[in-house]
Amino acid sequence: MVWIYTEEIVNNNIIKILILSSVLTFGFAGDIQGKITFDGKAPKMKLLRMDADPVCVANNEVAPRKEWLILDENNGLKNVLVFVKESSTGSLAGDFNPTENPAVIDQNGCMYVPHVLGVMVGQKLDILNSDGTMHNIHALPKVNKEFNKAMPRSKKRMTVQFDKSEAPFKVKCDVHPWMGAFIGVFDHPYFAVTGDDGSYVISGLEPGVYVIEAWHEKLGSQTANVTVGDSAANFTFTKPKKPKKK
Amino acid sequence: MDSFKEIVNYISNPTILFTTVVLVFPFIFPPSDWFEKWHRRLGLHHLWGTKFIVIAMLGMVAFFMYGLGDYNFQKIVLKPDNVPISGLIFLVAFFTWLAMNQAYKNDERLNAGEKPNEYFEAPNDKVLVWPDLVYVELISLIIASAFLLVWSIGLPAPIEEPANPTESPNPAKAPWYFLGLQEMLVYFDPWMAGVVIPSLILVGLMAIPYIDRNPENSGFFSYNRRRLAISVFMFGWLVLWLMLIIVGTFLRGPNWNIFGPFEYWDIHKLEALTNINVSEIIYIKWLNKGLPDSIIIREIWGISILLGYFLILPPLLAKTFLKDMYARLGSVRYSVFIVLILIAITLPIKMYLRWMFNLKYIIAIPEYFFNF
Amino acid sequence: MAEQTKKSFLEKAAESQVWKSIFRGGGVPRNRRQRMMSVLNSVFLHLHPVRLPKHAVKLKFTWCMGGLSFFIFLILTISGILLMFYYRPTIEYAYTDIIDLAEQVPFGIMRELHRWGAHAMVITVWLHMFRVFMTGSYKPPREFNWTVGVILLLLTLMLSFTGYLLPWDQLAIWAITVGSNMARAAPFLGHEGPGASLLAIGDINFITMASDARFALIGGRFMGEAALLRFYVLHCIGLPFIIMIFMSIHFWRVRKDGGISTPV
Amino acid sequence: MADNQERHYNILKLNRAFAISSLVFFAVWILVFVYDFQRPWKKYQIEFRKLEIEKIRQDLYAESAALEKNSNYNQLVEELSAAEKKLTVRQNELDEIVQQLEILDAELYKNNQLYQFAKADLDVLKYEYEKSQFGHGGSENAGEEYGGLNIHVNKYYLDVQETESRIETVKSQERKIRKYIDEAKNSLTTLTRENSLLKRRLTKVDPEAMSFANKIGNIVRDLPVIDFIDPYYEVKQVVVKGLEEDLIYMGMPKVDRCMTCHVGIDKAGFEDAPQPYKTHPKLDFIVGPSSAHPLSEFGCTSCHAGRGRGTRFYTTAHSPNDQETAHRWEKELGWEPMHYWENPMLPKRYTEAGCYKCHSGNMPLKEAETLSLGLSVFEKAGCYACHQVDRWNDLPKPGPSLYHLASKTNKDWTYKWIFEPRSFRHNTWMPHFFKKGNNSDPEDLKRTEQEVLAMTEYLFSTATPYKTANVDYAGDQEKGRVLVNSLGCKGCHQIQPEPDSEYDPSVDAIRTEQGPNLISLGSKVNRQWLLGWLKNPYSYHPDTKMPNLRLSDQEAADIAAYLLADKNKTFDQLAVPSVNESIVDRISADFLSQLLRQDQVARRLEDMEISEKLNYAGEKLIGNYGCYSCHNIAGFEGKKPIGTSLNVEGSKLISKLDFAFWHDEIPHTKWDWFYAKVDKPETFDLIPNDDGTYAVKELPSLDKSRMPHYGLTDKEIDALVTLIMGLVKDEIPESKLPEKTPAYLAVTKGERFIHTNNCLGCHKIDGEGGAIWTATAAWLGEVAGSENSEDISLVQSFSPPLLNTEGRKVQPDWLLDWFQNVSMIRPHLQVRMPSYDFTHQEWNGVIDYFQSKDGLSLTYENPHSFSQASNSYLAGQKVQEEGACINCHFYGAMKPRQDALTWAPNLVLTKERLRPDWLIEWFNNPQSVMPGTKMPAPYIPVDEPINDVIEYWGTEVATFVGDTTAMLYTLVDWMWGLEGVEDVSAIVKAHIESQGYGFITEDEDEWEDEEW
Repeated sequence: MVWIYTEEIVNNNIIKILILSSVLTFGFAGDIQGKITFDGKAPKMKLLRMDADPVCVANNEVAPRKEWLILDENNGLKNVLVFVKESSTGSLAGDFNPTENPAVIDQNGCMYVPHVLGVMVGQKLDILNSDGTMHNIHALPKVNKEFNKAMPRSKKRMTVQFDKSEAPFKVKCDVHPWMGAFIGVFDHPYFAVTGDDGSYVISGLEPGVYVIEAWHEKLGSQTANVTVGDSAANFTFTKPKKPKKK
Repeated sequence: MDSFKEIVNYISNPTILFTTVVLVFPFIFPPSDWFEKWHRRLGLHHLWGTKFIVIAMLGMVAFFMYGLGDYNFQKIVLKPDNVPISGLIFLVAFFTWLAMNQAYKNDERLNAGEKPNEYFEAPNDKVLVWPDLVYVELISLIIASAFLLVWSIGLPAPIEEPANPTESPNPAKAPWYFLGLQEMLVYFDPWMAGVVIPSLILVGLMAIPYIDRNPENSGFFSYNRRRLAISVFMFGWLVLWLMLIIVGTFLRGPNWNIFGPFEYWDIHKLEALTNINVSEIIYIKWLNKGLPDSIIIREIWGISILLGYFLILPPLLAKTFLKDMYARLGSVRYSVFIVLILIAITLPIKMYLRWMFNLKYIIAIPEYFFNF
Repeated sequence: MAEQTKKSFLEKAAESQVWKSIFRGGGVPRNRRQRMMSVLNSVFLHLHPVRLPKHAVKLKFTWCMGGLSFFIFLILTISGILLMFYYRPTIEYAYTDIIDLAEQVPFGIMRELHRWGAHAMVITVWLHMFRVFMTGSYKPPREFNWTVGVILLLLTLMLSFTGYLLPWDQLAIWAITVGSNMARAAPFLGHEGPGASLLAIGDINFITMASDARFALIGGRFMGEAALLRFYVLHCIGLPFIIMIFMSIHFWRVRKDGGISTPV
Repeated sequence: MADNQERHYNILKLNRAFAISSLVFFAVWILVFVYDFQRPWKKYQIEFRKLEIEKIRQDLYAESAALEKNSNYNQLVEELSAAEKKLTVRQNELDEIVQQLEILDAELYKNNQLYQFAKADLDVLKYEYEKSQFGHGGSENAGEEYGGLNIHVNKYYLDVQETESRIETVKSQERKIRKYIDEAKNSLTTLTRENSLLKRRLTKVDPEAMSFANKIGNIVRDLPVIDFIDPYYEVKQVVVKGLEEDLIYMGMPKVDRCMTCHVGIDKAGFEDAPQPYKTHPKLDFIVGPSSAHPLSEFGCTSCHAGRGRGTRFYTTAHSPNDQETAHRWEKELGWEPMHYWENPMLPKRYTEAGCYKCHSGNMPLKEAETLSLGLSVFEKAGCYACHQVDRWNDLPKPGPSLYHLASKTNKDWTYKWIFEPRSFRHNTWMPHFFKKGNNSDPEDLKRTEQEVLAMTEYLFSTATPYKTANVDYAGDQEKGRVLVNSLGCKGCHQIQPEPDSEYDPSVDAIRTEQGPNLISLGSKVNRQWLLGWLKNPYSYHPDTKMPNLRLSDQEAADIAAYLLADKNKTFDQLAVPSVNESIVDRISADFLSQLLRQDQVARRLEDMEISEKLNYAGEKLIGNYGCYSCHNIAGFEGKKPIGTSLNVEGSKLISKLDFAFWHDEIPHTKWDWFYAKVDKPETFDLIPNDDGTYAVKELPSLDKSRMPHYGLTDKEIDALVTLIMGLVKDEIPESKLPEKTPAYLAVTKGERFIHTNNCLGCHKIDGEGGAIWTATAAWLGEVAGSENSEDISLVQSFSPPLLNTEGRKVQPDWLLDWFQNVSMIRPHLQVRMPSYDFTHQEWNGVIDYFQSKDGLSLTYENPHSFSQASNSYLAGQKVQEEGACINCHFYGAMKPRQDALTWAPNLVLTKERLRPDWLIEWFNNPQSVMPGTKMPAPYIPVDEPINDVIEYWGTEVATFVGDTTAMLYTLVDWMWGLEGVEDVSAIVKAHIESQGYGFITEDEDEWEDEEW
């Protein structure tokens, strides 16, 4: 009898602890954060040749390089778009009103700043032209409507928005072929782009488990199941395998 | 069981089927004393006993049930318009038995010097129509109506492709009750099979009471005293009419070829067409020369045979085998009777001539559409 | 008198003038006289004599085939009239009307009843003839009625044959084509019959494809609208009219020739 | 006791028999009623009704929920109740009005009656009066009476009018009082319309939503017997006017009852319901009431075939899509094939066959992928060459000309090729005539070898020489490879050494097979021939579809060097048998004996040399196998093709298709027969055995099935069967066909021309075509690395241009000119528009197609007029300057500022080439015209404050602020004023040779490690 009784107590306690911990977990946490790193020897980014447009050359104090792989000293990978792909609890379903604040992409020194960017469906995207030259901004989405608009030097700001969520697509300038940026469109606000040190924070999430995707323009994408409030959700990218040349 | 199907398919060939039936027939329905004797010896009179009909019916049912397991059999037997013929087989078998059963019983009574079953002493033996007859009639009608309704629910009437006068189905068959006539087309030209023979059948049927006019032995089932009449009628009714209908319905397939009941109706099945005319046999085969140009000379042999058959045979018979009959009927009745019978017999004769000698026509005058 | 005062409604009705005027005698016949009167007084029942030899009421003897033939004829008449409401004898509609009977028309089962009834009638008529032959009932004095019977047999077949065309499907027209092609070979009257070429004066041939027996039968050189109409009219009016005349004679003669045949 | 003697039966027994039979009879009648009532379709309608109720309820629930959320609605409800309150206050007034109205109505009724009666009297008098005037007597004082009465009548009439106007006044008072409430109600009704619509629909089907009386009615209407009056569950049908079931002398009206069971077919919202309730796919396109093919107009069987009048699963002639479905149907639905209907329903995989009877003109048919593939395969495989089909009557032979065969290749290659083409080129369209199921036993092989030898002999002995210019440049293989990849060869040719295991046939995939797969040419062709052919294909074969690419001698030599380097060793080593005279004799004898007696044949053969025999047999065999149907062969000019005409093959009666011994193996349907015939044409020469093997029928060689093997995939065969099933003779009334306008005819004709000549191998029109893009990507990979080859927008810009809106875009005169004299337009392109030898008429057809497609029919247009002094021109100058068109476009000889990668057409060409209207459309949104184009929409300051514009853009531009079109026209004016060199090809060539394209490449060494 005694033996049985003890076991019951133990069981009850385990349940209590479980309930308590889950309440703690689900009640208070709201962020997913982490850091993206690159593993392996990084290539050196090549210098860009902008001779074709003197304005571009003039607008850059330092000779610009390609920027598809930017690492800090700790191998933190910049410009990775991290976003919630789906939710196991289903709490992502619902209408999110687009953020009032517009997203911004600037054409500065004949480069796009930022290089990778996430926006919400219906959110305004301001396209700035800080160069005194003619750019055209050519978005190549597959789901949304393609557009390609000229921005002469006089035109400093232009605003667009996207109607449907879409995986990251390229934006380029046909006049300056080296210019390229990537935009992902989401129907929710849970996305972030890694900063210089490769870290990101997605905040405001309801408690639960989510599928997180980290997308890089060349290194591909990775997904992970992440519980809100867990320790950091980190991803590591490596050099992509290339098919051998025929 | 496949071998059983093969055997059935094999004996379904009219040469075998018909020969067997023709040979067995007189022993079952003996027209004369001699046959009667063998009929008894072979125990064939047991055919009309109660046991036999039970066995026969069960056997036939078993055969149909077994057959329905076979795709080809099923396909032809369950064709909606063929269902009545399956019914007909059972009905005719049963009613033939019923008639013969009563006939034999009466024959026994007559032989024992008693009156037939149907005999009654008028007027004491009469019964009132109300209710005995009308009631029975009413019940029969109700049962018949119920039967027809059940049949109608169970079997949808056929409706095939819309009529297309340019595309004949293969085989194209007449309504089932005329399939005996269509079967005759194999052996006769249309004018015979389609016009002359049916007319003669009608004439022959109508002539029956004027030839067999002895009012004795009527009003009751009997066999012995009317055995020739019944034997001849049965041959016409069962063999030349119903059997040909059954053959035409169930056994005739594409290109009017014979197919066993378990055989696939292969449109490619071939039968060698090697039929020749009497004139060809005589002039080409025997005399080794070409056909004469003159139609009369060419067909003189066939015409002679036919004239011999119809003009010489009757008097000969009247003098010999049918002496009694001639005496009984008188010359006019005898002539009518014998001509009808002879024409009826031309059918089996032509069948055998075809099967044995590939004979096409005895007289062949296609120039005037006169082929016989 | 005193004991029976209360009468049921039905009994009262049976005593009313209206009832009595319609059903002479009235009530269920309970004695010999009433039984005789009920047969004598009924237009339908008086086809029969009042009394019959015993074997005539036995199914074993008559097989009831003659009666059934007549009864099926009645069923066919009724179901046929119902079918006539739906069926149009034109090559445009004949076939589709038949499909509609099967697919959509309420009590389209009338068509099944009509078709199977027709087949059944052919069989019952044959068996009737068979029975009559087997009992020797064709013999004098009934020889003429046997002849009438043969005509009735022929008419039955013709009714069935003409009806066979009406669905206007492949089964129908080819069965009728096969059947009516025989007419082409009728001696003298068919253009492919023996002797037809003799019916000519000079170069003028009287029996041609467009003037022979087959042409008369199907109203044209090919199976078409005319054939359908001719067969329809024959099937619905011509032949029923004729067969009814012969049936009347047949029934009349049964009585007049001494009723059902009996052993002497 | 006399009674008893006069009776036979025991009456009790009879009673019992009667009772039993009556009961049976009664039961049978019940059965008849049940049978008649329980129609098989009824259960589907009952089931669907449940689904429908469920759906409407859900919709209604959602709609009500939405309504409750709608603030507007709530406000209106409040307003309404306020208005109602107001009304109660004035209730007394209203009551009074109602009372007045009642009195007035009574008065009106009375007055009106008086008036009508008086008028009737008047009419009588009028007649009397007129008659008296005529002089036939009549009442003397009729005139007077008439006059008197007339006054009377008029008075009554006025009374009526007066009452009416009084009623009107009262009513308007009432309206005034009720005004608020009516207004509120009206706006509420508009808002709740959807809701009440749903409610009304629900009350019609859902017993729970019905009034009590309707509930009873709902039950009673479907009771047995009563249900013939107005049942809910009933046979539903569409009588398709104008379309008929095909009968021989008469069509019968088409009636489709399919929707009796497929109840939801035209109702949106049942897309996921199980069959038979499912909504038809693409309701906006087919079946939907506002679609191009509404159910009420076209029914079901006009496309799907089947027995539309049927109301049972079996009698409607459903056809299963596969064996598995067939078995399931047999088990669940008692299905069996319906043999008594010539056109049973097309199984799902062949459904598109139904499109062809009306849309035979198009190519490809939109929304009919399988059928389009069928058309494509039919044309590509050259089926039309042996099997005449009207659509392809004018096409040249599908195979190459063999008139000058000896100059092209050698006898050995030819022998081996004819004997087994796929041993040389794995995916060739040249079919296999030999080594088939019916000619593969050792004796047959021996004979067919000799047959091929004989045919080869004939081809070479009749071949005439082909004169080529004697060029002999040394070619560079590598350069040749780049040329083949970049010039556009791959729009029509593949170079695919190994079969592609994942090959998925499609119209687009077949476009790259327009010409042969260019492998192992070193084993096949003669170098001189190849050079001549490359330089000018028409000189070898005037009917060839291969165009002239205007190659220089050096280019031709490079390409030849590249192509000839590839050899097929295995094929080269195959042995060629020697001539066997006795077999050749036998072959010749087979043909000779068709004309001659046996002894004559023997004598003829004795007189012939072996070469004569070979030639004789060869010629006869070519005729026998029908080689000449596909190839030009000397001696066979003008011969009729050997195959059956397929014009109405789909309408062929199934009884005309011979299933031979395959009645158990091949289901008895037309499509299964066609499938077997196409898949394995000699099938019906074979006899199947139970173990899956087969024997061959006893057939003389010349009686064997000659139709060859094409090695088609299942998908291709299904596509061909779809097409064949679509080749029907149905007569479709004009009203049901697409309207045959000149534009429609031009478009369909053009579509076919464009397909036949494979324009879409290179170009893309409205998203269709562009098969060459993969080759462009390969070339980009070659010259600029894989990074660039993966960039689809770059691939697009280096591929032949999109031809969307070509009709609106270009000036027809210019286009015709340019077609005949191709010159450079897009300076960055390597790919070349070839020169075709089409006639004027053919080119005009193409132009007509472009224009008709774009809704134009112009042949001549006024030239665009402008003045260089105008504001517009000057403004245009400013806009182009700001827009920096020079970044990418040539201005005559002035090179673009950016690298060649970004280059775009010379703007000097524009005024002759493009249409101003189109330019405006283009400037407005280039991407909607040509998706993916690198041309940006030029920026124009049309919406900016005028002062800013004056300040920054100048006064000329400012004039056009607010008018987009006018502003864009300034650019047109400017371009029309632009003068300069038209042909910049030399500049381009020099630039690219010296500076390249300026691709942004990702060099491998950026990674700095070479490990992988």
